[in-house]
Amino acid sequence: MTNHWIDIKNADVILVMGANPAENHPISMKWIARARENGAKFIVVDPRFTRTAAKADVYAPMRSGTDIAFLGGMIKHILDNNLYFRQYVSEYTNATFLVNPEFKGPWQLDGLFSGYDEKGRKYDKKTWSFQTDENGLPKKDPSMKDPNCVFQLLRKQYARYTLDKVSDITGTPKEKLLEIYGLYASTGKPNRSGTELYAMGWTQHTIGTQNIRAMCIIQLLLGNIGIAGGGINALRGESNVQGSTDHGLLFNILPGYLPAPTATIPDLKTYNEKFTPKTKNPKSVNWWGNRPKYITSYLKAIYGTKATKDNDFGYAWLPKLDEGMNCSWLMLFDQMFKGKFEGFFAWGQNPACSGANANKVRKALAKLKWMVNVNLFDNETGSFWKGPGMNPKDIQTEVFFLPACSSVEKEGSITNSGRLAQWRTAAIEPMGQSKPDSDIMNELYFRVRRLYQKQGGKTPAPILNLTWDYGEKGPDGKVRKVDIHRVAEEINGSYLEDIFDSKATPPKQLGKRGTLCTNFVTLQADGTTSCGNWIFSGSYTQKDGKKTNMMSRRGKNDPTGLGLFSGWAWAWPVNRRIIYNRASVDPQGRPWDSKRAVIKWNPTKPDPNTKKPGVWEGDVPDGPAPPMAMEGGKYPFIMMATGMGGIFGPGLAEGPFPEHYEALECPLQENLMSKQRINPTIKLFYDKSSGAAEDVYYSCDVRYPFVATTYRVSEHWQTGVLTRHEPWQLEMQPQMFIEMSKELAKEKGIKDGDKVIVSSGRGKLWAIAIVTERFKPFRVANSTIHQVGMPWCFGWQYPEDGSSGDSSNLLTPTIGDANTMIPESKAFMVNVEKA
Amino acid sequence: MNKMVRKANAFEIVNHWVLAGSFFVLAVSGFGFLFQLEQLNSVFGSFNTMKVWHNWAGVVFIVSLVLTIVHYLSVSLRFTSDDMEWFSKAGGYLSRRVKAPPQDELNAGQKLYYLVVLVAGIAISASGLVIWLRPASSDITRLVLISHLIHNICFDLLVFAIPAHIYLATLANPGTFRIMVYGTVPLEWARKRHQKWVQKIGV
Amino acid sequence: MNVSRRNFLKLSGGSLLLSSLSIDLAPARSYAQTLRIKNAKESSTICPYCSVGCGIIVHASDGKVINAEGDPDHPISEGTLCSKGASLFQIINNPTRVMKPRYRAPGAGEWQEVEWDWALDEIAKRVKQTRDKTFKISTKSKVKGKGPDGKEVEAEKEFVVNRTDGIAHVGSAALDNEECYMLQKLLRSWGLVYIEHQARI
Amino acid sequence: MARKALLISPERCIGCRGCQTACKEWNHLPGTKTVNRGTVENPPDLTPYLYNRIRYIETATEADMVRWLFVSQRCMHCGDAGCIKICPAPGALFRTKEGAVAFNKEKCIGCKLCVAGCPFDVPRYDDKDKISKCHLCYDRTSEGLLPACAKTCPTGAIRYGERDALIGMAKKEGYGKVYGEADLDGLGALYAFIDPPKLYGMSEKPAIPESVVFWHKVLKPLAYIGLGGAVAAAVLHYVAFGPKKDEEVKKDE
Repeated sequence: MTNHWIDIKNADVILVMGANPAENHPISMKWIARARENGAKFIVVDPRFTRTAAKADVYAPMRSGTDIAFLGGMIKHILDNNLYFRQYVSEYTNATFLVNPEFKGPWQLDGLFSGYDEKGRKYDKKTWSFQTDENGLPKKDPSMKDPNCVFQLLRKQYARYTLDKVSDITGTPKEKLLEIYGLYASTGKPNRSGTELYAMGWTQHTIGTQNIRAMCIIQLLLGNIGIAGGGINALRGESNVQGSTDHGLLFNILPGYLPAPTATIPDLKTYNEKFTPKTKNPKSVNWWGNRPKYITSYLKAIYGTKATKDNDFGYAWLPKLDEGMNCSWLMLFDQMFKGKFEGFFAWGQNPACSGANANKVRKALAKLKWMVNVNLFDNETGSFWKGPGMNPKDIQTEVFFLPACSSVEKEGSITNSGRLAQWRTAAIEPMGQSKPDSDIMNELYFRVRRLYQKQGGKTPAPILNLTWDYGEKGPDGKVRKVDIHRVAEEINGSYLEDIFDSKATPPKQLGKRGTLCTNFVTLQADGTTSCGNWIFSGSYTQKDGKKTNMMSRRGKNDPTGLGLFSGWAWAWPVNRRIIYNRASVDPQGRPWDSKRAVIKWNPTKPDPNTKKPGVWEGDVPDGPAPPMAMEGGKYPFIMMATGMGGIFGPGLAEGPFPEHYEALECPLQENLMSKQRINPTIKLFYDKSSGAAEDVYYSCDVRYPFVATTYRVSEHWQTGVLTRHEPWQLEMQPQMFIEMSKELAKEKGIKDGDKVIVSSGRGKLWAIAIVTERFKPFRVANSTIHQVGMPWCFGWQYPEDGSSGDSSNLLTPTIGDANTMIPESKAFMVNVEKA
Repeated sequence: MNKMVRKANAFEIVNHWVLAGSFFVLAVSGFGFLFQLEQLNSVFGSFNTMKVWHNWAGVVFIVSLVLTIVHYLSVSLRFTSDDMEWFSKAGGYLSRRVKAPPQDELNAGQKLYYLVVLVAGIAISASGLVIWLRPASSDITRLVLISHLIHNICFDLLVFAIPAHIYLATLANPGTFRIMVYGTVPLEWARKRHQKWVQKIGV
Repeated sequence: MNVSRRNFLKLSGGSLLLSSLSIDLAPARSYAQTLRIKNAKESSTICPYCSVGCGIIVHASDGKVINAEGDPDHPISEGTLCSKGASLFQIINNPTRVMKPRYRAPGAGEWQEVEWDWALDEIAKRVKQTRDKTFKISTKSKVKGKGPDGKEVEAEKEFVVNRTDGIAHVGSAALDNEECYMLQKLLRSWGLVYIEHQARI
Repeated sequence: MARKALLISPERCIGCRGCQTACKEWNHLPGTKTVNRGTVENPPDLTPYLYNRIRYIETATEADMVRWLFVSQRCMHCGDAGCIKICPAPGALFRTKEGAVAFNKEKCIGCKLCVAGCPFDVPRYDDKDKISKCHLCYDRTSEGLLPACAKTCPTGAIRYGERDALIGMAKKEGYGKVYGEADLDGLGALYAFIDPPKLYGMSEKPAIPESVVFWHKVLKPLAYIGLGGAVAAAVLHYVAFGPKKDEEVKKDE
C-alpha cells in the first residue's frame, strides 16, 4: 500500500478491482463505510458479485483476466475528455519525457513493442529509452505535444481501447463502463481523491504486474498518488507477507529490497556499480543512490566483525544466482518435480494446497529425500505421502514435523499492508512441546554449525562466520532461548564507530559507537554501521541510553484528523504513513487540497535541525528537502532515478505500457485487441514438443469450455490449515463449493446443492454447486461465456473424514506472470458435470 | 344398630384416592407453574423437581382416570327422566324445602360431575402429554399452543369442579365421606339418597 | 428499569385482579454472573490472519488463554474483528494442534512421535549431508568482454557462487519480522537460493 | 436505567460473520457439523449453540440486477416478551436491568413453552434440555462492556446503546420507520430496513400468539377465580342452606 488502511476514509471515490475486501480484509470495510458516510462513492469491478459488490454504489461485472482492457478504456476516457490533472502530470510524471524515436508500440506492431525476440520470448529493451541531453538527463517537452513524448505515446497506445472494443472484450455493458470511467475520472481535480484497492485478483494473472501498472498510470494522470485518500493499495493476504517480503524471504531479494547477488557480480564494488542508479539532476533525490550503504551495513549485520574491508565485508559468502537463474515458486516446484532437490523446508506454508497445479506439487514432494514441515497443525504438505493417489510404501521421503507455537505464545512484530510494524506480546508460554519459530531456527543454526565445527565440510565459512548473538549462551555456546528484542535491534542497526557528517563544518556527530541507529539516513558504506534491514532502521531506537521499541508504541494522537496516528507503532520507512507524499503538494509546498493536507511547507517556522526557517508539517515527508520549486528542492518520486512518476515504465518484461493479452487458457480463439493472443513474454512450461504432461493446458478446447477463477472466503484463511481446524469457521463454511449462474446450471442440469465434478487439464475434484444470480454469463465477442468460481481453502487432510473436499489448485495451470512469476489462478478453463 | 349397605368396593376406594392424590399434586404444582409460586420450593425443592412430580403425577392421574372412566361408564352415561327432574329441582340444594326426587345409584349431579371429569380429565391429560412429550408434528408450535390453551381451560374447569365435589361430598352431605373410607353407608342414608338403587339391589 | 416497570404498570392497570393478587409476571432480576475476564492477565497482540493488522486483547488466566477479543484502542480496527480474528481463541486452545515433533520414516504408513533433540539433530545431519553433496563453490557463466582485437565477445568464465541447489525452502508470511530476518539469514548461510514464500503466490 | 437495545442495519452489514463467531467465542458455544446446501449461509437455522447468525438473502430485481442482503437473526428481546410471559419457572427467563431477555439454565425446567410463546421462533434447547438463546451478553453489559456481536462488528451494522438514542440515530440516518420501534412494547433488537421487513424474512406485525394472550389475560385469573369461587360458593351454600339433613328426609316420609 502506498497509503494505509485508515486513509481509505479520506477518499472521494474508492475503486475495488482485483480484490474482495469484505471477504478477505473485512475490517477495511470499516474505512470504506466511513468514506461513504462522508459522501464517497464505492465502485466494485469483479467477475462475480461478491459480498464487497453487495455494498457497492456501482458494480460492474468483468470477464476474468480483462482488467487491462477495462483500465485502458479508462485511460482513453481520461485523455479524450481532458480529465487528467495537468500540472501534476506535467511536473511530477515522466509524461513530458521524449522517448527514443525508434520505439514502436502495439498500435504499430499489432500487439508487440519494438525489440521482440520471438524465440527467446523476450524483448530487447534498447528502444524503450528516453532521449537524453548532454548530461544524460531525459529531454522533455513541457507542452506534452511532441509526438515522441510519453503523453502522446500514451494517447496512441490507448486510442485502440474504444468503448465498443473494451465492452466486447470485458463483457461489461458500455453504460457501466461509462458510468465508472466518469465517476473515477472525477478525481482528477486537485480537491478530489480516488483510491484503488487490489489484491490477488490482479496479481494472479499472466499480465498481473501490468494490471497494476495500468492503474498506476491512471492514478498518476489523476494526481492521486501521494495524497490522502489516494494511492494504489495492495491488500496483502497474510498478516506478515509484507514483512516477510521486506526481509527478503524470496530468491531475488535480500532484506530491504536489495537485489540478490548473481554469479557475474564477483565483488561488492561491481554490485554497487550495477545496482546504484546515478543521476546528474540535482533535484532528483535518487534514493537508491544510497544502495552501497545498505548492502554494506547488511553484510556487517550478518557477518559482524568477520566482515572487513579487506574481505569485501564477506560478500563472497553470500550465495549467488547464475545469470538469469529464476528460483521462483513455479520454477522451484518444477525443479522439485524433476527430482533436483534432496531437502525441502515447508515452514508455515502448505504448498500441496496453495501451489498452482497442486497435483504436480504433490507429485514433486514425493521425489524429495527429506522434508521439514513446521506448522501448528498437520497439513496436506506434511502428510502428502498418505494423500489421495499416494501409496506410502512407495514414497521414500522422510518427513519431520516440528510443532510451532501460535502467535500469542511468543513475542515479535509483524508488518501490515500499510507498512505498519506492530509488536505482539506473549500472552502465555508455548503450549505443550511447541516452540517459537525463532527457537526452532536457533536450534537448527546451532546444530548445523556444530557439525561443521566438528566435522568440517564444504565451505563452512558462511556458517561459521554468521553472527547469532540472540541471547544468553550456555556452556556449549548455544543461545538458550532467543531474545527477540536482540534480533529487532540487529535489524534496526547500530553504530560500530562514532559517525560524523563529514559535509558539515565542523563535522557533526550523527551516531555514537555502540548505540542503535537513529534511522537509515546515518548508515555508512564503509563498514562503520551495521543494519540488518535498512528500511526498518528507526524501528528500535536509542536515546540517552534508553532503548525504545517503536513498534510497540500505542500513541492515539491524530492531529491532522487524516488518521495518520503517527504515534501508533511504527511504519517503514522512517514512520512515514503515506509514501510519495511530496506529490500531495504543489511545487511551492502547498497541499493540492488544504482540507486533506498530508504534509505542508511552513516557510517561516525554523527547522529544528538546521535552525533555518522552512519546515514540513504533517506526515514524515519523503525527505526533508524544501519544495520542488525552491532552492534545494527535490522531485517527489524519490525512489525513481528521474524523480518522476513513471507513466512510461520500461522496467517490465512486456513493455513500457500495459497491453491487453488473454489468459493462457481462455475461451477466445483470438485476442480482439491484436494478433498476440497471450502475453508474449511469459515462460511456457508446456509446449507441444516439450514439458511434462502435468503442465498441459487447453485453450479454446471444447473439453474445458468454462472460465474458472479461484478465491478465498471470509471464513477460511489461505489453504485453511488454521481455519479448517476451527469448528467455528468450519461450521459456517464446511465444504468445497463451486458458484455458477442459473443459466449454466440449467444447461448442465445442475441444481443448487448438487454435488458436481469440476475438471481441468490438470486434475479434478468434487464440489457442491451454489447456483446463484450473482454469477451471470458474459456476452463476449458475440458469444456467451460462462464463468465459475471456487475457493481454494479446503484439503483432503482435515477434516479427517474428507467431508470438506480438496483444493481448487488441483485445477490451476503452471503459468506465471512474466515479471513476478505469480501463478495465474484467476483465469483458466474447466468443465463441470453433475456427479 | 343401623343396617349398612356397601356403596363402594375396595377398588373404587383405592382408585378414588389415587386419583384425588395425584390431582392434588398436579393442582398444587400447576398453580405453582401458573403463578411462579416460588414458595413451593420448600415443598418440592425446586421447579425442576416440581416438574418431575407434575409429569409423573400426571401419569398416575391418567391411569387412575382411565380406570375411573371405564368403571363408572355404564352407570354414569344413562340419563333418565329422574335426572331431568333432579336437575329441575337443582338436586334440592337451593332450597330448604324442595326435595330431590328419588334417585338410582348415582344422582344427576354425580353424573354431571362424571362428565366433567371425563371431558376435562381426558383433555387435560392429552394436552399435558403433548406439552410434555412434544410429538413429531409439522407444526409443533401450534400444537403446543393449542394444548397449552386446552390444558389451562381444563385446569380452570377442574379447579372449580373439584372443590365443589369435595364440598358436596363432605360438608354439604354429612355421611357421604365414609363411602370413600369404609365403602359402606347406613341403609337409611342410602334409601334417602338413592331410593331406586336400594330398591334395585333389594336390601 | 424502564421496561419491566412499564410492563408491570400496564399489566396491573389492565387487570385489577392481577395487580391485587400482586402477580408480577416479568420480575426484573439481576442475575449475578461474574465477568470471567475480570481478573485475567491482558496482553495485546495483532491478528495473525490478513494484513489489515487488527488489534486483539488476549485474556489469560493460570497460563491459559480464556478469551481473545478486539482491542478497542487500536486505531485501525477500533475493537472490531471479522470471523477469523474473533476466533483466535480456537487456534490456541485446539485439541488437534500438534504438540510434539513427529517423524515419518521412508515408506512408513503413519507418523511417529519423536523427541525434539532427536528430530533437530537428524535434520541438521541431513542439511549438512545434502549441502556437502550439492554445494557449488563456483559455476560457469557467459560474460561479455573485449577480445584481443578490441571487439566485444562473449566468453565463459568461472565465478564463485557458494550455493546449494539441493535444498529448497518455502514460507513463511505468518512469522514475525524478526523470525523472517533470522530465517533468511540462516537459509542463506547454508547457501540456499531456492527461497520462496507466500508473496509469490 | 434507560433501556438498552441493538440497532441492526443490514445496509451496513458485509456478511463477514464476525458477530456470529464472536458470540460463539464469548459464550463458549461449540461449532457443529454442517454441510453446504448450495448457499454460503450456515448453519441453516439458529441452534442451541448459535445465538446469532447472518442470513444471506439473494434477490434478483429488474433485468440482470442482483442484490445480496445480509441480516442478523437472533432473539429480539421484546419489551413484551412471549417467552417470559409463558415461562412457568421463576428466574428461568428474566429481564435484565438493561432490558434484555436473559435466561438462567439452572432455573430452566426444560418445558419448552417459551418456544411456543415466542413470536420469532428463537428459543432453542441444548443437549441437557435447557433454554439457549441470545441474552445480549448481559454478563458483559452489566459490567459496561458491549455485547460481543456489537463490539466485533466492523461496519456498525450491529450497534448497542440506549434504545431511544438508537432510534433517533436510525431516523437521522434516513430510516423513516424502525422495525421494532413499537411492536411488542418495543423490541430490544431494532432493525433499520429500507425494504419491507418481509424481504428479510420478518413478519410485518409481530405479536405474541393470541392464545397466549387469552390465557394470560383470562384463563390465568380464572384459575384463581375458579378456586376462590368454588370455595366461596361452598361457604355461601353452607351458610345459606346448610347441609342436607337426614332428619328432614325422614320427616318428609
